[in-house]
Order: sequence, then C-alpha cells, then structure tokens
Amino acid sequence: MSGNGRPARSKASEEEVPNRVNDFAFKIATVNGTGSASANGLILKVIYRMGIPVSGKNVFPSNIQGLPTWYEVRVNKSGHVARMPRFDLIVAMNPSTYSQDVSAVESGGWILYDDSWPLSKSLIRPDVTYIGVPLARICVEKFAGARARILMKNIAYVGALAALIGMDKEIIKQQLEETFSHKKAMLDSNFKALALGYDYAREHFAPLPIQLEQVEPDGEYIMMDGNTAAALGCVYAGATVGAWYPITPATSLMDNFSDLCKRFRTEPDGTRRYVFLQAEDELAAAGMVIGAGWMGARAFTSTAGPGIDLMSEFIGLAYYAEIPGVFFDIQRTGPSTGMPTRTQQGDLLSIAYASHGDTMHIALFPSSPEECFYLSVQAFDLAERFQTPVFVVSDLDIGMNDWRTPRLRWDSAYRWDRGKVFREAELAQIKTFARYLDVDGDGIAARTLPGVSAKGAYFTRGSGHDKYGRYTEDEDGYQEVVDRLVKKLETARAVLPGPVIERKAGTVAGLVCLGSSELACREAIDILAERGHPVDLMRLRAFPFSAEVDAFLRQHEIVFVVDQNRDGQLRTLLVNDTSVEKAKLRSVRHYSGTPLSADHVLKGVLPVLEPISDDAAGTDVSEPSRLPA
Amino acid sequence: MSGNGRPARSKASEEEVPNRVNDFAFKIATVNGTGSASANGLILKVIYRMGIPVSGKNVFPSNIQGLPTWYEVRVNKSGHVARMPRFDLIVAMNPSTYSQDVSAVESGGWILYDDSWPLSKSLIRPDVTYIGVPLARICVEKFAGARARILMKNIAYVGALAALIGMDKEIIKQQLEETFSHKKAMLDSNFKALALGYDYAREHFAPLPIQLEQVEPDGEYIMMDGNTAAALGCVYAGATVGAWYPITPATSLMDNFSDLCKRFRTEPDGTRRYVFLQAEDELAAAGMVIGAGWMGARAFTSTAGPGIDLMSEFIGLAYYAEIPGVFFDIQRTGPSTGMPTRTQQGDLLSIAYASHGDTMHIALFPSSPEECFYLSVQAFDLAERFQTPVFVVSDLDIGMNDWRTPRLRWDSAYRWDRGKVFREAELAQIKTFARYLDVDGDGIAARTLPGVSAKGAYFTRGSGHDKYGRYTEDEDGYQEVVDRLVKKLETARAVLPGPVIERKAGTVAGLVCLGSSELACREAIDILAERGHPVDLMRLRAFPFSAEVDAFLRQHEIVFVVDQNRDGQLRTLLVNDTSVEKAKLRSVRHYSGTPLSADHVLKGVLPVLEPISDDAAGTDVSEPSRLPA
Amino acid sequence: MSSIAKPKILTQKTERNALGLTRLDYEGGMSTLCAGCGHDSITAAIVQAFFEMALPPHRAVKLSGIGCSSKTTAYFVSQAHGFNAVHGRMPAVAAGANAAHKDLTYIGVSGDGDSLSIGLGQLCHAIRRNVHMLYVLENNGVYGLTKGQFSASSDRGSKSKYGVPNQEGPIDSISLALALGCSFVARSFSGDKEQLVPLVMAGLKHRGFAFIDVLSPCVTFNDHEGSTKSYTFIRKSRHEVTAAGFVPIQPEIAATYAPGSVQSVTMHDGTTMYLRKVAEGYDPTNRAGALGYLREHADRGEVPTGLLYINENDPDLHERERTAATPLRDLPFESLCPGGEALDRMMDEYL
Amino acid sequence: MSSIAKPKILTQKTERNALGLTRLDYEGGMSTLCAGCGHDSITAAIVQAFFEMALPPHRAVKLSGIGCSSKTTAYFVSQAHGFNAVHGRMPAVAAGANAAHKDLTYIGVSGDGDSLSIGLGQLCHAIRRNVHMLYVLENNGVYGLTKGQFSASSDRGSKSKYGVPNQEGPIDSISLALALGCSFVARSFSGDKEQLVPLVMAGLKHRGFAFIDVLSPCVTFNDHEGSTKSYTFIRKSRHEVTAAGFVPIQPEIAATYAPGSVQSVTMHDGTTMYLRKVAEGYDPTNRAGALGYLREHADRGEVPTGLLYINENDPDLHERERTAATPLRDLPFESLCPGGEALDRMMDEYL
Ligand SMILES: Cc1ncc(C[n+]2csc(CCOP(=O)(O)OP(=O)(O)O)c2C)c(N)n1
Ligand SMILES: Cc1ncc(C[n+]2csc(CCOP(=O)(O)OP(=O)(O)O)c2C)c(N)n1
Ligand code: SF4
Ligand code: SF4
Ligand SMILES: [Mg+2]
Ligand SMILES: [Mg+2]
Repeated sequence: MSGNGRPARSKASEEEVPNRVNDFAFKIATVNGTGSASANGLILKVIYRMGIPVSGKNVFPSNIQGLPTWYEVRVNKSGHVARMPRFDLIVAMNPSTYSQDVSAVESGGWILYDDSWPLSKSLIRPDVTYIGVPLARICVEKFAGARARILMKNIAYVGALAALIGMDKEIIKQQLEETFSHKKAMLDSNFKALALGYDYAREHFAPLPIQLEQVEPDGEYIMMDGNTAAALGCVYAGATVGAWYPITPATSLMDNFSDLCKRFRTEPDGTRRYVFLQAEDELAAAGMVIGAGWMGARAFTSTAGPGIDLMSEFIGLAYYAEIPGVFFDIQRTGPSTGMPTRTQQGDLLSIAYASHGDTMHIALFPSSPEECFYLSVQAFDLAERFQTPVFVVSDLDIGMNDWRTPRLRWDSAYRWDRGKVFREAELAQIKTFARYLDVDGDGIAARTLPGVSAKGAYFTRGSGHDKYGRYTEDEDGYQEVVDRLVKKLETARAVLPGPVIERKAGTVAGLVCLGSSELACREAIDILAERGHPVDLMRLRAFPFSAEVDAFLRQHEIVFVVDQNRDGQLRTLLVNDTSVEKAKLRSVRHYSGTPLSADHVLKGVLPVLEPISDDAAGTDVSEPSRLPA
Repeated sequence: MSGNGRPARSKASEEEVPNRVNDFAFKIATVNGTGSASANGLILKVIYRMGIPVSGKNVFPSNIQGLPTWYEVRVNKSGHVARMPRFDLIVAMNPSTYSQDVSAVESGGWILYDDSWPLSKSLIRPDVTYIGVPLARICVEKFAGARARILMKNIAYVGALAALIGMDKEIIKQQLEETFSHKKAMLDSNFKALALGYDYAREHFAPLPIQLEQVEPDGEYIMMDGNTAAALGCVYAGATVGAWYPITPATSLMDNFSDLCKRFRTEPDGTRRYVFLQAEDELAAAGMVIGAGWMGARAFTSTAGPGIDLMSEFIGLAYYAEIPGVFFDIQRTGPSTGMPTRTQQGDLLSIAYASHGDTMHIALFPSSPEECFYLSVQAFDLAERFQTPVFVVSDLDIGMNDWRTPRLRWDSAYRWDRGKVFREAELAQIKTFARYLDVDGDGIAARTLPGVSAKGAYFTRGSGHDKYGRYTEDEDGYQEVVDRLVKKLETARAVLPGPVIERKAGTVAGLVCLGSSELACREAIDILAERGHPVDLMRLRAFPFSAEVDAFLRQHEIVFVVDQNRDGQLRTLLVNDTSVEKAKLRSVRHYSGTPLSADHVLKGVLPVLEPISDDAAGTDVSEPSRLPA
Repeated sequence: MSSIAKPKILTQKTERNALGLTRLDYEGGMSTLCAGCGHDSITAAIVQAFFEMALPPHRAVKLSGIGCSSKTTAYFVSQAHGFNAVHGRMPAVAAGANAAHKDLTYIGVSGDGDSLSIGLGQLCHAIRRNVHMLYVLENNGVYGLTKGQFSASSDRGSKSKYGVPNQEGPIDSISLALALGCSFVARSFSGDKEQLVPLVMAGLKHRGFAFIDVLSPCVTFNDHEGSTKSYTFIRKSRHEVTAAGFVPIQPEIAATYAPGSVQSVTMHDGTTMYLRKVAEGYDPTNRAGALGYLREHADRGEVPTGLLYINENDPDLHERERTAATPLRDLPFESLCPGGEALDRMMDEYL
Repeated sequence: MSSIAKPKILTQKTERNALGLTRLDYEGGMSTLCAGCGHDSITAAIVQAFFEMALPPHRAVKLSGIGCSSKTTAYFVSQAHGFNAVHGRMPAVAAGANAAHKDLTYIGVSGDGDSLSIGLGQLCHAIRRNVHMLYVLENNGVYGLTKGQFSASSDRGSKSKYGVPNQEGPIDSISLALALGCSFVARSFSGDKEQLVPLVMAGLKHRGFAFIDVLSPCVTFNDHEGSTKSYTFIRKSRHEVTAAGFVPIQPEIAATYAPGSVQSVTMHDGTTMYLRKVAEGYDPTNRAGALGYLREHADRGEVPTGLLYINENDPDLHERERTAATPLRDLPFESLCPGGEALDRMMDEYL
C-alpha cells in the first residue's frame, strides 16, 4: 500500500511490508473517564489469552475525567515486553491529540482514526497509512443515548483492531461474557459494537502486516499488577494492621489489601482478622504502623515520595528505638508533587538514609509483580528479625500496570519469623531484662511485647538510651547502642535477598539495575550480544548490598549502572555502600516519567562499547552531571 | 604537696609540679537550675577579660531543673581552645556525681569540693589532691534564706577558684558591677560571697601550679555564641520574616533575632519592620518561609534534625518550584530525638539531598560564631540569587557555647543581592513572561513577585511544569526543567564560599573538616607537625563542592576526613560530589555527643602516620564500618 | 438555582466594571474537572465576586493545596499569581505570604481532605492567627482526586460509591471554626450562586480570616443515592439562616425589607454589609448563640447556610504583630540593616 | 487541696488493693521535673487511680509525646511498657498499638504544646476514631521543656515570664473535644486530687476516647503574676460542675445525697458511675447543653471543671472495624495466611 498519505480506502496489499507476527507495538489515544480504560484492558487480556507475551502501559493524566490518556501495547514473541516507544500503529481516538499522535507513529506505520469527520490536511503524513473507520457515526446510528454511544465506540475500535491485527474474536467474546455474565443487555450491545467495528474494518481493509497469531498459552504465567501482588504478600505474610493515607500510585495496594481481607480474613458474621486504618495523613499512618509493630502485630503502610518525606521523622524513631514495620514506596516522578501518574526511581537515596542523624535502612527492590509478592512476605520477616523499618521499593510501572508475570506459588511449610521476642518462658531464664543488650553478637537484641509480663516491661524512646533501655546522655552508654545498630545492619547485609546475576562468556562489561528496569535491560543485553558485546547482568534485590554485589562490581572493568532518575541515585548507593571505586561505574539514566525501554539503555551503553558515538548519547553515560568532570 | 589522698590542709607547695601558666583545663560539676550557669559564665568572661584565650563548654541535661550539669573551661595561651577532655582541676559541687567527677581528673590534678560534709572514703584517689572549702557552711552562716544561700554558694566557689588559679579579683568585681548595676543589694551579697570563698582559699591553700596570668587583651576578639551571631546576620541581611517552632538548640537563634529586632527594627510607637512567627510546628514554619520568600521577603527558620525531617516535603517544593528561603540547622545528637543537649554533625546527608525525588541543596558550614554571622548574610544572597533553599548548618557547640571569636565587622557598602527579579521595567522589555526560561545559560530563570503586574503573573506549583511555568506531564517539557536545575546548581558550585586551605611544606597527607571541627583539627595538625608529620588542612565552607575542593583531594595521597557523626557523612558527600576515588579518604569520626577534641583527631590520624598503632584507634580510620572490608 | 447558568446581570460578557474590566478579565485557564463538578460552580462564583467588586486582578493572590478543589485556583483570575502548595499545607504558605505583604487580596481554596485531614492543624492555627484572607473549603465529603475515599467531613453512615457506609463521625468545619474563634464563618452550597457570590464578596472584604465552607458535590464519586453530600441530599437538607446581600444591596434597597429582617454590619474598611435575616432572630454576631442554634438544627438533620458568624473587631496577624505600614517585602535595605556603626557599638558589649 | 499531700486512705504505703499490690507497685522512676511542677501531682493521681482500681500493672500501656509532661509516663507504673513517641505524634502510635491489641489499658499523657500545636491534627483524629484510651493533657499554657514559649492554650493577654502579653487567642481543648464529638470530656486541676483521681478512674473505665484536660501549672515558666495558668489564678477562676465519685461511691453512699443531686452513668462494662452534680441542673450527657453552658461560663471568666460530657454508647475503633475477639497481635499465623490452595485457586482468576 502506498504511503502517499491519502487515507487508504483500497484494500491494503501485503507485498510491501513483510508479515510481522507477534512482534510489534501500538498505542491507543483516548480521553480519560470515557470507558476506554476497560476497552484497553480487554485488548491486553485478549492478546494475553492468545498466549502471546504482551505488555500494556497506561499513560494517564493526574485528573479524573476529560484529559488525554494513552495506552501502549507491545507484543513480542520472544518475551521482550518492556516499554517499546516506537509504534507501528496508532489508534487515534482523541482529536485533541491527533497531531502529536500522528507524529508518534513509525514511518511506514498505520493510523487508525475515526473518520466520522474528515482529517485536517495538516495531519497528513506521506509515510504512513491512514485507516479511517466512522466509529462515532456507526455508534450514533446503532445505539441510543449519549452514554451508550460513547462507551460502545470503545468496543467498536476493539472490533476494528481485531479485524486489522488478528485479535481472536472468540476470545474477545469469552472475555466479554465473563465480564458481563450478569448484565445481559450490556453484553449484547458490547457484542453488537464489536461486530460493527470488526465488520467495517474487514470490509474496507485487508489485515495489516502486523499480525497476532495464537500460540500455546503458557499456564505458568498470569496477568497481574504489582500492587495486587504486594497486597497478596501482606495477607500471606500475616499482616493484620494496614495504615495509610491515599496517594497515587500507592492507593491500589491498600484497596487490594482490604478486598483480599474481606475475602480471606472476614467471618460470615462480619468480624475481621485485620484492621484497615485510613489515617489523616502519612505522619499518622507511619505512627500507627510503629505503634502496631511495637505491640507485636505485623503492620505496614503504602505510600509514594511525598509520604516518605512526611514519615521520615517516625522512620528515624523506628530505626533508633528498633521497631519493626514495612513501608511500601510506590515511586512516582518527583521532585515534590511532580508527575503523580508517571514513573521514576527517584526515592532511592531518600529511603536508604531516611531521617536526620546517622541512619540506614533495609530496602527491597521487586522487579515484577511476582517479586512484589515474594519480597513483601520477606519484608515482614526481615522487619521483625532485625526490628527495624523495611522498605519495599516499587514504582508506578510495576505497581499499576498489568504485567505478564509467573504464577504465584506458596510453600505451605512456610512460617513467619517473628525475630527475637522474649515471652514469659524466655524471661524466666534471665535475671533482669535488658532491652538493647546484644548477647550473641549478631547486633540484634531481644524485645518483649506489652501486656505479657511485668518482668519484660521497659521504656521505649527515641531519646538517648543505653543498652539497658535506660535514658542516657552518657557518651559511652549512647555510643554503645548506635554502634550496635551498625553491627545489626551488617548482619542483615549477609542475609538479605542477594542479587540476580546472569553471566555470559567473555564479557568485559557488567550492567547493574533494579526494579522495573529489568526487562528493558535484558532486552538491551540481548541486542548487545547480537552486536557482539556480551554483557553480564546484575539485578539488585536489596540494600544494603551483599559481598556478592561487591564482587560483581570488582570483577568488571566497566559497569553500567541503570537508574530511572536524574542523579544516578543507584550509582551513588553503590559507591557509598561497596568497596568499588566509582570511576568504572558508568551511569545510564532515564527520568522523563515513562517506563524504561531498551532504547534508553542502548543509548547509554553503545557509545561506550562502540565508541563512534553521537554526542547526545554520549552525555548519558557521563557521571551524573552534577559531578565535576 | 603529697598525692596521699588525704584532703590537703597544709599549704600546698609549688615544688613538685612546674608552674603551668595559661595552659590548663578544669571542669565545674553542679546541678542545673541552681544559678551555677551564671557563675560559670562569670568565670569564662573574667578569664577572657584577662586577655587569655579561653573556651567554655556547657554540658547540660535535657531537663529544666535538678539534674547534673557540667561546665568545662580550657585556657590556652597559644589559642588552642577546642574542647580538652583531660582536666587538671575539678570543681565538684554536686555530690550525686562525685564519683564520676573524681575519676575524671587527671592524675596529679586537684579536686575542689565542698567539705561542709566529709568526703566518703570511696572517693579518695591517692594520685590527686583534695581541696576542701566549706562553701555551704559559710553561706549558711553568712546569708539568710534558702535561695540566697544556694545562689551565693556559686559565687563563693568563684571566689575560691580565683584565689587558687589566679583569676583577677578586680575584673570579677567589674563584671559583677556591670551585671548588677541596678541591683545594689544583689551586688553587695555577690561581693560578700566572692570574698568569703576567696579569703578562705587564700588562707588555707597556696595558689595551685596551674595559674592564670593577665596578658594584653586583644581588642580584635569578642566572646559570643553562634546563634547570637547568626541572628545578627539575619538582621543585617535584611530578613523580615522569621518563622520557627521551638527546639533545642535552635531556639536561642530566634530569641536573639526577636531581641535584635526589638532593638533595631522597632519604632518608638511600637511598629515593627519584621514579623516573628511562632508556628504550630516545623512543617508550618517551613511553609511560612516559603510563602514569604515567594512573596519577595527575606525569610528564614531555625531548627534541628527532627525539624529538618518535618520540613523535607516543603524543601522539595521550594527546590522544584524555585523559591528562596534560608534554613538554619543547629545540629544536635541524633538519630530521632537523640540527645537534644549534645552536639553532632549528623544531618549532613539529610540536608544535602533533603526530600524525595532528585534534589540537591546548597549548604553553608560556619566554623565559628564569626562565620555564623558572615555566612548567614551570604545565605540570603545565595537563596535569592539561585532561587532555592539554602541551609546554614551549625551545631550545638557553636550555637550555644560562648566562643572567643574575631570581632564582627560590616562593610557599609554592602547591598543585598535579590537575584533575577523582573519588575515592571524588565517586563516591559519582553513580549511574554516565561517563569522557568533560562535566557543567559546560567541555569537561573527570572522570577516575578505577586502584586506587581498582571504581565508577570504565573502559577507556582510543585507538580510537573515546563519552562513556561505551565502544568505538564510531557516528557520533554518536564525534563528540560529538571535538567536546568542541575545546571543552576553547577553555576552555584563555582560561586559558593570556597574552602579555607592551609598548606605546610612537604606534606603528604591532607585533612578535611567543616564547622565546629576546625579548632580541634588545627590543634591536632600543630601537634602532628611537632611530631614531624606536616599535614595540610582544608576546611569546607559550602556544599556542593568547588573545583578547588576537588583539586585539594586529588593533590594528596592520603586525605583524612573528620566527621562528627558515626557514618562518615562528610566523607560520603565528598565521594559523591567530587571526582576523587574514595580509597584515599580516611574517615576520622567522633560522635559521642561531646565537642571534638584534638585527642579524637589524633586517635584517628596517628595510627596511619605512625603505623605502630593500637587497634582501638585503628578501627576509627577504617572506612565507616558499614562498608564491607 | 442551577450551578451552571449565570445570573442575568452577567450574561453580557462585555459588561464592564468600575475598573473597566470585563468578566473575561477575571477568568482563568480551562477547567480540567469533571463535567458537573460542584467546584466549577464555585469558581464561577469567585469570578463573579471579583468582577462585581472590581478588584484589580494582579493584586490578588491565589493559594491552594492539592486536590481537585485545589486545582481551581488555576481556573480563575489568571492575571494574579497563584500557588499550588503541597497537600494540606496552604495555610502556612498563605500566612507567610501575607506576613510579607499585608496589602494584597488573599484567597485560598482547599478541599475537605486537604483542610480537615492532613491539613487540619494548619487550618486551625491559621484561624487562630486570624490571617487576613478568604479561605474557601470546597466540601464534597470525599477525596476526589484520589478517587473516592471517605474524607473527614463524610457523615457517619453516608455511603461510598460502592455502597460501604462510613464508620467515623464527621468533623464539622463550622463548629470547629466557631470553637476556634474564627472571625468570619459561613456555609453555602455550590449550587446556590445567589447566596454564594455575596458571601464570597463579604469574605473578601472581611478583615481577618474569612472561612466559607461550600458544600460542593463530587459528581463522579459522591453524588449517589445514600450520600449526604449529593446534590439532591444537600438541596433538601439545607436551611438558610442569613443572606448576605453585599455590594448589590444599598441602604435604599435594604430599606425595602421588613423592619428587623435586615441587619447591617460595618466592615473594617467602613463599608456596610446588609444581612437579610432569613431565620427568625438569628444573630450572626453572637458566637455562643450561633453555636447553640447550629447544633440544634444539625441534630434535626438541617444544614444551616449563610453568614453564620462575623466579628470585624478581631485584630488580624499584622495588627497583632504591629507591622509597619509599608509591606515588609517592599522595605528598602537601608531601613532593615542597622549598618556598620551600630555593629561596632554592639561589639563592645561582647568584649 | 495541696498538690503534694496524699489523701489519708493512702498514707499507709503498705496498704494492699484487690490484687494484693501496694501503692509502690504502681509508682515509677524518680521524677526529673522541677520541684512543685503540676505534672508531678497528676502523676501521683494516676498512681492512686491505678492502685484503687487494682489494675494489673503489666496490662497497662503508657504512651506520650515529647515535653516535660510527656516525660511523666516514666514516673508511674514502671511494670508497664512505656513509649515516648516523637513530639505531637503519640495519638497515632496509640491508635496503632490499640489496633493491634484491644484488651490492654491505654493511657496517653501529653502537653498543650504536644497536643494543641504540633499534635493538634492527630489529637482531633484520635478523638474522631474514638480510640479506646485515656488521654491526659497536662495543660500549663506554656512550652516547659523548651523554656517558656507561649503554647496554643495560652490565653490572649496572658503574660509571659518576661511580661510580654500573648497576642493569639487560645485553643480551648474542651470546646474542641466537644465539637469533635469526643465521647468523654473532662477538665480538672493538678492541685485537686480529690477531683482528679476519680476522673482518671472514670476515664480508665470509659470505653472509647476519654479526654481529660488537667490544668497543671509550670512553676518555672508560667506560675507568675499575670499568667492565667498560675496556681493562684486557676484556684480562683475554676468552677466545679460535676464531681465524679467513682469506685468509692456505692449506691448506698449515693443514696445519702439529696435527690436529683446525683446522676448515675452506666459504664460500658456494666459498672455504674455516680456523678455528684455540683452545678445546678448541669447534665453531662447532653452535648449541646454542655457546649452552651461552658461558653457562657467561659465568657464570665470561669473555668468549669469536672466530668463535662460522657457518652458510653459511641462505638470505639474496634467495634467500628468489627475486629475479632482475639487481639490481632495474638492471632496464629494459620488463621491469617490463606495458604497454598487458596492461592492456586486465585491464580486462575488472573490467567
Ligand atoms: C503528602 C500527600 N499525600 C497524599 C497526596 C494525594 N492526594 C492528592 S489530593 C488528595 C485528597 C484530595 O481530597 P480533597 O482535599 O477533599 O480534594 P477534592 O479532590 O475532593 O476536591 C490526596 C490524598 C498528596 N498529593 N500529597
Ligand atoms: C519535631 C520536634 N519539634 C520540636 C521539639 C522541641 N520540643 C520538645 S518539648 C516541646 C514543647 C513541649 O511543650 P508541652 O507539650 O506543652 O509540654 P510541657 O513541657 O509544657 O509539659 C518542644 C517544642 C521536638 N522535640 N520535636
Ligand atoms: S472527581 Fe469529583 S471532585 Fe474531582 S473533579 Fe471530578 S467531580 Fe470534581
Ligand atoms: S519547666 Fe515547667 S513544666 Fe517543665 S518540669 Fe519545670 S515546672 Fe514542670
Ligand atoms: Mg473533597
Ligand atoms: Mg505545656
């Protein structure tokens, strides 16, 4: 089909472009609050059910209704489903963003738009093909009522898409049936709209060269977002107190926790084996977690950057008074309020050393919904074992987008680790109880719980205290305790989840990343391998860093450190917390608010491995630019 | 005199110990809230007036009345008046701390105590001399009323001390006259008490070998605490809005500001050219500073670590929305509430990267009351020039103790730097105003003030904005602004107060410190020089660090970094913010809550320069112990 | 009483006020709120009040926190500086700005989450300081921007969009403001511009902290059956106490009312405000009385609206602090810096 | 009515209560407060209340913020766990602890700075949640520990130690608590143990948030001429409304009072509390009435003391949240973790 820019009316012919099966990306541009979200979710689910590795990234505005919103879908047979910023097809349903959407499609690509109204000349690109479907007109003809017409238009474009890229119509129908099993009328009009879009496209256009083909679905995978998985982790870990203050993108974690508890922790008569506290703000939420943790319950909160700021005084208290608690930070784009509906890894430094004075905190870095589940369970064990706040550092991309992730499994032999807690039995063994005494040299002192025994009673305070828990302003009494805190974290360092390392033969360079950067980094590493640059991968799962992390860094002449933040915060942590010298740590950074893509990584890495580089890319691997050359 | 431990009644003879003039240290142990504070202040002032370099360190409890408190005085003819933890003489006026006080005196030293009651055998040390003066008894005999007797006992020990170590009686009297110029009765009883103590001591004991001798007083010096000097700086800088929430040791800065404003900024009719706002908490105080700074007034707050935590969300807003404000952090011992009346440099990291997301802040580090004055003035200029929060990082030792510091001078030619502010004139020159547009490449955009002109009106927000100040969620629009913020701080880096560097001939090692560490470091460096180890000194005055700082680090094979915190926070900042590799940065740390002494520095440095070291000391120069070996 | 239709007098966009400005000159950016959101009606009322009072746009200062409601400061008077602070912390920013410049017109807009949850302490203390500003709490009983959680003003038993009843008791901002001695306390409804516009004008005139709680339904998350903050529920539960006829009502107009049914309040700047008393014998200058009256009616499930309490004689922050006539931020350096000699003299005291 | 002397019944330290414990068993560490500080008297009253009620010491939980007042939790019942939180944030810690274990006796001690300045929001929301605890606000109208700044409860015009009059109006914790619907509101005076001890006992019995504001002079910074929080000023301005005779008063004793002068309140655990009404016709179960009465008397410069309002029927946090009978922190893992099969079934929903 000719890229003459004239809307393609004739049947497009396949010759020109070789068929690309299960390997392309497209973007759907709509307006939020119009029902497009469910239509897009439907598309993702259907492709997923066809057994094809797929990802969907929701790029939505920080408001409730009426602003532009996008949904980016990538299918990739070899499982590379990190964000793909180059789009073969745009479904342009929002006239207010036509121009930017038109320019976003790759040369040779397609634009599916609503031609109920003609397209302005200025939007015509010679190198792309326009596929006009009069969705609005059709829906106005076939449906009654403004609301139905708006909603059904979404299903109609799903139909058109199905026809054009080969989405399985039967699976779509199954999906709709599951969704509207109890809403017959809705189901019918959905079917109708689906058919309208599908038939019109079939009639007027040949299927596009980018096609979906069903493959054997892999039962080992599920489609889930990270906040749901993390909430499941909290339930499975036996957390009973969830305290929070609403904030995007952390809210859905708590919503899921409360839904799951209604399902798994509520008696028929309505009594609950959990408490769900919506606090008045993040300071209070942190205080509630600490109060409950001190009392001996497993407690947690979920928040984002601004909440971490507000919690920092309490975090320092928990660190110094040694109180367990789990803090989820679902990172969003900062600083300040920043872009609440965009992603970033910008809170690493804030979390590692949160609160004034000498502090240091345990942080876990899930890289997928699957890991959100397993690491949240571990977080509670670690918090109680080390009697300190533990952070689970996720982000908007993992937390709020549906990911294709391995099916979650549970080892029924698992029992929680409550750490060193002296109950009456243990107290009977000792003469007097000393709260902050390290008897076995691991830096961890035993604690007691209120209400158990007078013998175990002690006074908890954030002010100076000695190893007996007594108030002190004495040099040695004070120092002995803060020195033990260092020792305690040294003990933790060795038992925290280690890095995931993948080595290739004959590599010189290593690449380090954490969290949601993993997929893009793996894809980049495969591409690099094809180009003859074998690179080892180390994905970090915890801070402080283990000896293994240190070794990996020492073993490589060049180490690329991938950061989804401006200042190379992961690199800074590696420099501070390992023995490696920083010169060889090359910073690769992406921080515009979108999820990381392999392109971003390559842009940072290639100029070093293939020195004939363009400058633009070059700057990206310099040390974070605030460091003098 | 024999060190037989029997209380010395016979005239002590000078032979045994060579006379030590103007070079010794003593400690006064009393109970707080009993009037000893003013007596101790009197002693310090008198010695100072005798022209002798002297320092007094107040070691007080975090309560109001009835607990042990100490006052440490050091005199040193060559001007080394950093804390001296080895005491030649103890004035033991608090029986409840007798035992620890007795053990605190150096062998061969003296203990002045109240022998109205006999001393328990267990307190007798054979190697020290006991000087008993029946202060209580005398006062009970000569004064009426419990209160007078308690107060006068303090003046009586001043008298005894005067006789024993040669404090000038006339100067004492002058001082008392100045203080009680309007309280004849008080003056008389003070004179009486003074004489009582003095005469008794003269009669029963010979002057001790540690003696004070008047020298030509140096008019170039004054005796002042850092919080007073900083407050003066705020007044001279033209700050009009002071907002705060009370917290030790930051409170006296605000008290001084309000007193100074009553004096310099208040009309006879009571109208004021300032506003003093006691906020409901630190969050509000920060908000008020930001509101006033945004409106175009010079505004500041003074707080300590816990306050920095609570202000961190607002600090991030000011950084990103680019609003000037000056934040004083008078550091105390952390973490958490910690030891509010002890000193530390534990907030360096918290301040440098305060708030979530990518942030970085300008910090100034005064090392003396004198510098508290000059650097606070500069802080306001920098805050407005760079439209960002500027921190003045002091500590309890500088802030609350009286220091012998150079007389403050003022260049009457000085005018404040308001930075790039477009008023009607400038606005007339341009077509439309774009708040965050960097026209001249220094990373600084011009701002406008509310109420001046409709043309300059713009919307300030902590959410995503582009260079025109418009709300944005666009990748490029967002990134352009945060990248400029980096550039802005790069511009600042070059103009911030540079390091103070002192080089010696043929040095291999360098020593880096900041703030209240300076005096102890200088003393240590002199001692090292005597022992044949010439060491260069670099005292930092600002963060981010300049090229000069970088160069100094590169020029030395070994660099000792002195930190008054557990985790080597200054070292961490140097590693993050300069090009130097960390291996050569040897951490020297002291963090027990007391001011740094030369002993602490030597304990860290000597084992490296004179490798026959004991391990204990050895550990101190390892990298902060949380780094894997 | 529609929330969209504008009073006749303003249908002509071209109409000019005393400053020769049109209504357009007081509008702001295009709203991004949901169609039908109560907040947009309040925005319209604010625009109208500014226009009618003929305030110079650039002398206004708009402040807010974070939330749908807090976004609205961008939707009116675009020629004025605006400031979206952080969530719940606008009062402190306003106090600081006002401290630095006493002569501008300050208007703060907030939501029930912003003001009564995270920001409760700051709101209470701004009231206590009697910061000279108009504070509009756009009260929808829900967290709109974070998608429908209950707020501290949600009534006990009020149902969420998903049918869950609220367990906590509400914080009634009006009793709170009265208990704290707020010098101007009013309540209105976004759907009643006839009442709201004059109240906004009165609030802007008030010397001190003028607090207006405006019931403002969230059509997306809290306008359903079972919600006590829905359009329908509010319409039937509200009960007008006083109607502040402000600029429009001149003495002669006031005279047309039945004797005793109009009460005049002299504002700090000398102008007079006429209050039409709707409820028998309600006296908005008697705090104790007001409190009792309100609680009584609250117990009857009625929501009294109108100007509920006013006290023009409570000194504001600047009178208490006795600040100079010139706004602090405009004072010249010379009048602030004591200079070299003064320092030199002072140093002698520290010798 | 001295603040030091202990009622006769307790002069014998050796006296034993129902648990066979002596008063000593309820004491704590040595106070480090100033001699004569009102807070120490409150501590003594708390010790006595615990002793008289024969509460098992280790089942008590003591919480506080930061301040001289907040230090006192270390000075009583040393066999109970104690927690000095950070400044102004004790209510949240208490709510969390209480959520985790509903069956312990929670007592929070705070100051006027801790509760009404930095902690105001948390206090108000703890009241709203009706967290089951006794909250004692040791009110001295000043920041003691930071050396004498005015607090939010300092009355306007009250003079500082240095003679400066306070400009701000006070936040009256009582009106605030009532406005927020607090289920138990009382005011007392550290110098009146006869009134204070029974109130503390009643507060400990109350099911829900029991708030007691105790005027407690700061002898070091706020006990001077011109202060409205000095011993002298309080002694003459206070006015007793009700006297809560708790455990001591049994029916027969109650009967000895003139008819109508005693009102009985049935506590949630079934026990009855008898209130001796001191003020004519004051009804502590009528909130609206209480508010009016208090404001009236406040305007007369009187400070009503006693149990001002009580409502035993307001569900507390746990009743609202419908938590299980077993304290959450004691639930076995098996009853919390849904297990492998459940997970497997659930996974199928995400295929
Ligand atoms: C510190 C912080 N916590 C949480 C949030 C998330 N947040 C944004 S708006 C909002 C509540 C808004 O509710 P309300 O003030 O009632 O405004 P509405 O949207 O209902 O008009 C919350 C919790 C935030 N922005 N900052
Ligand atoms: C975050 C924080 N800010 C400030 C302080 C300093 N501070 C300690 S106690 C206190 C006020 C105490 O006043 P109040 O609560 O009335 O107790 P009182 O000493 O009067 O009994 C303050 C401001 C602190 N500890 N933490
Ligand atoms: S969500 Fe509610 S409050 Fe927010 S804009 Fe929509 S209707 Fe208004
Ligand atoms: S300062 Fe005041 S409040 Fe604090 S202990 Fe002393 S008297 Fe009590
Ligand atoms: Mg709301
Ligand atoms: Mg107090």
